[in-house]
Amino acid sequence: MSRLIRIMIKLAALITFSILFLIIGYILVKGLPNIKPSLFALEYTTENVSLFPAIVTTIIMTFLSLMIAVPIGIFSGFYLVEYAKNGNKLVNIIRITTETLSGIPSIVYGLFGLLFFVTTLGWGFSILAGAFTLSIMILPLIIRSTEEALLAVPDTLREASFGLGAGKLRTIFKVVLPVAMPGILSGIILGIGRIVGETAALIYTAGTVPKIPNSLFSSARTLAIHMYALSSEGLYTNEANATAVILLIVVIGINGLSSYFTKKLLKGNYNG
Amino acid sequence: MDKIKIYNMDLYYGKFHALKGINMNIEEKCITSFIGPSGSGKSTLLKTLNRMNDLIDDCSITGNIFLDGLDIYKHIDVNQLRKRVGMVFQKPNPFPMSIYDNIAFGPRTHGIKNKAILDDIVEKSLKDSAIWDEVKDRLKKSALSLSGGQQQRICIARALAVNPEVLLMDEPTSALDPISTAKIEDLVQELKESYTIVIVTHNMQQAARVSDKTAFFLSGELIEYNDTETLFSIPEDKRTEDYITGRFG
Amino acid sequence: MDKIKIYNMDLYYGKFHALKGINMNIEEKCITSFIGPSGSGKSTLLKTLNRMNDLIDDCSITGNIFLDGLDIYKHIDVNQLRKRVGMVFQKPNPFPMSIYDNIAFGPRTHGIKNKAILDDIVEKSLKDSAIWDEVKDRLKKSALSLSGGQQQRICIARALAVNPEVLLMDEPTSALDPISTAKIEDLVQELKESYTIVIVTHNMQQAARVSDKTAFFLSGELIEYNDTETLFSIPEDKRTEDYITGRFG
Amino acid sequence: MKFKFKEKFMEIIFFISASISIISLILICVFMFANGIPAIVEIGFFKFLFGKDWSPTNIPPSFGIFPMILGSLYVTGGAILLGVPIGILTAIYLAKFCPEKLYRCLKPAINLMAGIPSIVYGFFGLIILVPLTRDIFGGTGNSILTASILLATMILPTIISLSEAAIRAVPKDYYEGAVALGATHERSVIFAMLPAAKSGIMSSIVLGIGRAIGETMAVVMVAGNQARMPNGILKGIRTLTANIVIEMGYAADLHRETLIGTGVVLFIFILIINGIFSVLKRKVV
Amino acid sequence: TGENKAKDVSKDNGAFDLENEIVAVTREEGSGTRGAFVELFEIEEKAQDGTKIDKTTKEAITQMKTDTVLTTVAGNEYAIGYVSTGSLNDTVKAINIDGIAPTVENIKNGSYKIARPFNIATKDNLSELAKDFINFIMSSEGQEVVQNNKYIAIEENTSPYSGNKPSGKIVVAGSSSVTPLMEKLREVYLEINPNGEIEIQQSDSSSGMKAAIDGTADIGMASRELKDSESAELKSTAIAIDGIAVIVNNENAVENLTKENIRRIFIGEITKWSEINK
Ligand SMILES: Nc1ncnc2c1ncn2[C@@H]1O[C@H](COP(=O)(O)OP(=O)(O)OP(=O)(O)O)[C@@H](O)[C@H]1O
Ligand SMILES: Nc1ncnc2c1ncn2[C@@H]1O[C@H](COP(=O)(O)OP(=O)(O)OP(=O)(O)O)[C@@H](O)[C@H]1O
Ligand SMILES: [Mg+2]
Ligand SMILES: [Mg+2]
Ligand SMILES: O=P([O-])([O-])[O-]
Repeated sequence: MSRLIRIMIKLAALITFSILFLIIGYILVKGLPNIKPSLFALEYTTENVSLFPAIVTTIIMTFLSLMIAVPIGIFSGFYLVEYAKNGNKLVNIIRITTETLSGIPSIVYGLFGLLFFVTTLGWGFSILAGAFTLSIMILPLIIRSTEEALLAVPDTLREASFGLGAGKLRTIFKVVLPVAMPGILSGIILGIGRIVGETAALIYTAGTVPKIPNSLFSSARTLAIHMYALSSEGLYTNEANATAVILLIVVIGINGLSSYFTKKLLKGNYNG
Repeated sequence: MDKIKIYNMDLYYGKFHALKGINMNIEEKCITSFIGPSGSGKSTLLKTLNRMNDLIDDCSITGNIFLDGLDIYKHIDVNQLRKRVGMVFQKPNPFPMSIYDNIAFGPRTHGIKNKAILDDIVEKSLKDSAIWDEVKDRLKKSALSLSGGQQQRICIARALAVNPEVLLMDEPTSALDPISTAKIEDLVQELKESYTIVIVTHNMQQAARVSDKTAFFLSGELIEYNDTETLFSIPEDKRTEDYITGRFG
Repeated sequence: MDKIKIYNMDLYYGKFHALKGINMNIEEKCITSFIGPSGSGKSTLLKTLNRMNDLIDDCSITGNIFLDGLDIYKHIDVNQLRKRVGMVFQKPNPFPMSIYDNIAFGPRTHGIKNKAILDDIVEKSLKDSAIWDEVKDRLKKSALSLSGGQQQRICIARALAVNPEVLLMDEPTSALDPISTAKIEDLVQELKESYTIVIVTHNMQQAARVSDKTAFFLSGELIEYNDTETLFSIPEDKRTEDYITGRFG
Repeated sequence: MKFKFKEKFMEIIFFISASISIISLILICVFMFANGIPAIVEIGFFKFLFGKDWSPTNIPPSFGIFPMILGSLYVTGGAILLGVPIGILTAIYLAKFCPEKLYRCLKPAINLMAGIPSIVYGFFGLIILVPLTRDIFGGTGNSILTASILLATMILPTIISLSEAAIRAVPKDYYEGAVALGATHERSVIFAMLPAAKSGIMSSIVLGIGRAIGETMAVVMVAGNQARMPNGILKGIRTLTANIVIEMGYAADLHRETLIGTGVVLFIFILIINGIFSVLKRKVV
Repeated sequence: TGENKAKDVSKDNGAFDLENEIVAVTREEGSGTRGAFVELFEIEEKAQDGTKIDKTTKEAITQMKTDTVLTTVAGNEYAIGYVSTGSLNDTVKAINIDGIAPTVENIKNGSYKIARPFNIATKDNLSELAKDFINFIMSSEGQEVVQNNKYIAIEENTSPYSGNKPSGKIVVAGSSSVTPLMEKLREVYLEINPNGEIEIQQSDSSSGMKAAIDGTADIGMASRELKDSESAELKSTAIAIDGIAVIVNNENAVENLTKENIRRIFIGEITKWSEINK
């Protein structure tokens, strides 16, 4: 029995990581030979098909979206778990709605963003419209992972804190949050994944201009859109493959940075 | 003088009637102990005194509890209440942070930031709870690496660090050895000078040793409440007598 | 006859020397109690007997422990060891499942699937741990909804359900009221007929009451180990005497 | 006083955050429903939902999405069947079986997996998986099976990350309790810790299913996208989301609205799945 | 014509097997490429009463982009599909139709008939820069760019560009098929007129038209004819012709198919390569 369990667990892990390394291998084999200096030119032309502006945009887009979605998402999680009474109908409605929305294809978010941010609010195709749309898209993910992480914190810790006369706020920020942070972080990382990999929602909101943006109201394209745009007519397949490699590196970088910052943040919290 | 008055209190967990028509007054600067078999509602009543039951969703309460004449459910801010009415729990529950930060948590909560003052409070609280010598060299280590008994004493130190008026202790020594227990008992006696103390205990010797008044609970009812000496020597109720003489069950 | 032999054992948590040169034999079908102040290493030694310390990363052990003459680190499969040497913990830790499933967990682990047999085991174990009457109507309810004392008795029942040869108990009654405690103590006496029992306790009365042999620990050392009567009446070591007479500190 | 003000103030901030979340979620819903419902009404509820012919550009057009409803069911079902067990087992591996050193490599790898864009998965599927399944199982390769495998791969990071976090959050008391009963490491983890992590694992599955249903860019490349009734897992199929993304770019007027109406159907679809899950969750206490 | 030179070897060694089913790869309903393809091959049946039915077999694999059609056909020996001639590359083989190759000359001289226009659409009150840019596109310089990129120039107006190089900024948005050409046009134009700023938003034909209608874009791009609702508000101009090539896998020996064969393959009447020419 135990052997069977162990074999199954190891087999599953083996499958997961084989597929993963197969994908990474595929990306590298296809992409590495096509990486050349001209891809990193400051300005995009149809000759060099530079992906440099897209790198800059990806980083800006990710952090802007996280800056909007992470606080709102975590705070919403706080509200749902720590403030709203359990069995509260509203909480259940929100929970079900967030989970349901996580299954709506991103193109629907894109069309919504187009109608609301781009047209109604008059922001035009812009990084800002893109970031807001993406934020709405990843909110459910962050809210849910925050909720789960908070629920997993033992109540004895809350009791201890309340018992010392600490208010809710202090209890949440100083006791509960540090314990819950790893869980929240994994939600954030999944969110980053969606931001970095998103295409459909951004085409309709941030646009596809291959330039380094000079304001939040400029249109610009992320690496994923760059790749999509390059590949779609079958004209720049090699460059698209090279972009995938750079995309991987950027994802690793952004993930690393967010883990680093979360750890920093936590350290600060313990001594508060 | 009565520090706390409980008036006609009923408590339900959902439909389960956990406390039934409790009326009792708890005297100021005096040690009151709650005794009774497991499940009789001692912890529940204790928690009600600083409204820790608020945290349990399906817990509903009727009746009134007064602290210094003010209804704790109506006239006192709950955080202020809990600052004034501190608590030590049955299971040790140190925060997952360093020993120092555990003790400093309360004072910091109430606005003390000065490092020197905090250091003093931490040292004093740890000494008072008879654990200073064991941990003084590893104040920066996580409190979770300590043994059960040590953890519980950290929790007592943590409660003392906010200088409460009333101290609620739910079997605070159930995880301690006799020596630490004796120290805590001594400490409790000392604290009596300036604090009102309510202590839940299974150890009738302990109740007899430390407390001035004792309340005996059974199935959610307050069966008998009297001076400790009287209760243990000439109990009025047959059930109390049976319980304290071990003839019970 | 000796069930367990501990030979020249040292245990370190990282660099902290938690147990120092322990040599002792634990007799079969006999109750041995470990006493000593908090942090003296009682729980640590107890855990070593069924290799629960394996779970702690930086814990390293030298010396040997034999169960029925076989080295538990070399000649016995660790899961078989733990089946044979059961354990009840200091903090109640029922699984987050129904009361029934908690008790049935062990038997199921060891291959019992028949519902009728399981039912019998569950009922018998719960009765033996003096909690059957309180929970018989809610066996399908979560064990977490019980009070601390009730939870601990569930854990005792859970340990009994696998029919171990040796039963290690780490302050099993520290969360129980005197009546339940008395029941458990009686039970322990009964179990002695067929099991070897090691019990950690802070309650010297308990140690004196239930155990045949008592070991006194201090700062990781085994100070004195003798028949309970002898140890409590004519302790050989000054430190033991100081401790049991409460003069310690 | 200042203290109370801060408490109240932050509570209001939290409430506003929750409200912003709710409002934006409601806005999306309103947007979908306002655009989608009229089309569904115009076509006729039953004709839309249970019509088997999807020919939006014919004159007169025909808007039946039943094949796509089945398509989504099949592909998502396949992805769940493959992805959920592998995901949970891998999460268990990472949380409880993986050596510390290896973990430090594997964890970022999983995070990376979550960061690979759908279109990269799509190309991987089209170039590697499609020929592979064609050679092994036959058929064209652009099939329900391939789409399920690809989707299963894509939901792995969601399920693994969230389940792993849930398993790690389980207090070690449970594990110790089981081990002390003679249970092996494996048994203790599966039978004592998993139940304690149930809630977190369930929600990882729900989010994974959401991802599977909502995923488009990759599925579109490998599923074949035939808008007809499914006829075998080695044949292609079109999912609801694929239908939206494939045609949205060219659709106008009623056609466009039916596509958003398809989104509404998806929404209700997932709502039902979530409903089933929350009932399950309550039952399995 | 339409003869098969395929090696008829046994199925076992993985060589081309004529008995294998044909895998037809089509584009999505409403794609400009598909619209032109089904119309020109008479796969779409138009009746007098105004009904119009696209009879493309429901078994055809639908891909939503040119590149995935190319990849699918390149990865499947038995596949057949169609793409814009501008996107052809050597991973697949373009076949002759009724003996005529899909070359620029053949499209231009009208012997190869399978082509569709690239359109731009605008509202009435255009900015100076937009007007000037359109003038450039339609000028001989602009049309030369079209031709240099494997598309076919619009014959009419070929007078040279003579603008006043206005400054400003315009947005061009729409079809991804038109975008690569538009990017080239933009680059050449900006060399002539460095004062201007042109942003190209690549999405799809419908979004382009929508953007042009509500003013988010100055010029919309479409790879199809405008819908009635769109042409009510926009004026469209063809800026280039794009040929459509029928493609098969490089392993496939077929070099030439009749128009009728292709029609029957795509409506599902011919399902095996061996059935061709029967
Ligand atoms: N959160 C809860 N929900 C439902 N029932 C509860 C809850 N907490 C306690 N109870 C029940 O209320 C009764 C009283 O519990 P309480 O913890 O007050 O007992 P106690 O006297 O402190 O017992 P012990 O000595 O075992 O700690 C018990 O029957 C218990 O099962
Ligand atoms: N996991 C651990 N890592 C490091 N040190 C530990 C660990 N567990 C226990 N210790 C230390 O080892 C010593 C002995 O601990 P142990 O838990 O055995 O004491 P004990 O006699 O059972 O005390 P108590 O009566 O308080 O339970 C203590 O000083 C404790 O701080
Ligand atoms: Mg209690
Ligand atoms: Mg101990
Ligand atoms: O088929 P199109 O992408 O050219 O419209």
